[in-house]
Amino acid sequence: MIRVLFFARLREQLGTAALELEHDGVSTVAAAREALVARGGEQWQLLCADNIITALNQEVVAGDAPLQDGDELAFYPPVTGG
Amino acid sequence: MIRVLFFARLREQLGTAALELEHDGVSTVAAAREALVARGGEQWQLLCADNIITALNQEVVAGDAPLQDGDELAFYPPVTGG
Amino acid sequence: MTEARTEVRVQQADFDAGRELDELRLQSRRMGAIASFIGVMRDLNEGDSVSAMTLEHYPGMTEKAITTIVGEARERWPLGAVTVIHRVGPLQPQDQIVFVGVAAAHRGESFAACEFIMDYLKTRAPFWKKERTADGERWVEARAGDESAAQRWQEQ
Amino acid sequence: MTEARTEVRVQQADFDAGRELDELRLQSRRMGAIASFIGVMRDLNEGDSVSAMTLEHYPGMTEKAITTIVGEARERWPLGAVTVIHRVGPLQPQDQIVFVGVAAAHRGESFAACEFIMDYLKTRAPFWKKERTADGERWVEARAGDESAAQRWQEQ
Repeated sequence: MIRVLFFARLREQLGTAALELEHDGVSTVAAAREALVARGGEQWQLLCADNIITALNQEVVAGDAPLQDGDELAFYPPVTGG
Repeated sequence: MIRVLFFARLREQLGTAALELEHDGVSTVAAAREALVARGGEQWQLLCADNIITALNQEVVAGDAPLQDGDELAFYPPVTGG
Repeated sequence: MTEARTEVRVQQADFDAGRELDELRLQSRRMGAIASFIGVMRDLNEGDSVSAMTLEHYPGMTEKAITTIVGEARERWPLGAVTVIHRVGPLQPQDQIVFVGVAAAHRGESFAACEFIMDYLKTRAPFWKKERTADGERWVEARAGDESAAQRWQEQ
Repeated sequence: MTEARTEVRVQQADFDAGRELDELRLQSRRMGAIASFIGVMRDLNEGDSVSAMTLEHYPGMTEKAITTIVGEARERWPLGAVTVIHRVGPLQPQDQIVFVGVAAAHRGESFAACEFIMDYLKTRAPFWKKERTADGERWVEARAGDESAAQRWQEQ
């Protein structure tokens, strides 16, 4: 299983803070995004926006980063702290 | 009268923190310096060193700054605060 | 230089900047400079009056991201102790949001590292501000200026 | 912006940096950034161990020179409240020497102004350090690096 997290505006728009995704057939971050859109419907296209950041095990990664069972994958909008 | 002040290393080398100089015939900062050297002797050539700063009424000035009776004139080495 | 301390805290509670500065100062007898920054909640943003704010974060990753940023600063400049504190949860105007304090032997290094850490924290650490205005709540938009502030360190 | 407060103090007593920062922060609800600097006495200079220091100054002119420097900073950047405190008299290693705190709406301005004020204070304000080493007392030499740090602001 991949643990998937959503934050801030994205969390509110999707109405979901966290979910579990089967690891089978989801070998990269990009594949996880596609699986989430396929499963969630049109609203989940939000995950494909240019400015959405992906973090794998709490480090920012690109779409081709490989996923392993037990990974933590986060999607979030541009940060605004400080 | 011109009130003349010396600070830090210069004060110690001259053995003087402050003195009064007659205003008569001392129309500029440079003239005051010459008068002090003439009056004080060789040791006072220290006032002519390139790095000695002159302040007139607490503002840094060059040698051609005019002096008026009652002015406060200071000579001091490069500053090292902060 | 012996291993210098990095302290990173993400917390809901307020902090005492004076105590943090004293701790930075008393860590070493060799550090002549302490530069620090405090981010404060303003009551105005994008021309609108703001009455309150909530800071959301990604627990765990925030601390990790800030620690990485401080590590990058240490590769660029010789630094003494560094402290970064970032608050989360509900905030009011004039509340302290973030503290960055950097000790170094000389002031140029402490200033540069403190500004570097703030510029990177602003654009890399996963915090999000939601503010309350007369029209309701809204997520604060990221500023292009913050990204360019961070980018300029990569050109040096 | 309404007239912002400039506070300049030259004193023998120590200062409470936390209290100064609180005062800067609570002066305004529009200032989101407070950059500050504390200069600390090191126990090492020019490779020699330093056990104590005395700071001499030109009473009256120090305050005037610092106030002028803060005024020049205000011409360059829009600033909120500014506080500068410089100690004089006897000091020990780890003692605080100087505090510069600058409030501004945004952080870039507060950092730049704080560093500008320190660079100018170092090269323009009439203070002199005399330090005690194992070989006796000596006047601290001015650093060329401090002069070039101040000069770089004139090229911008």
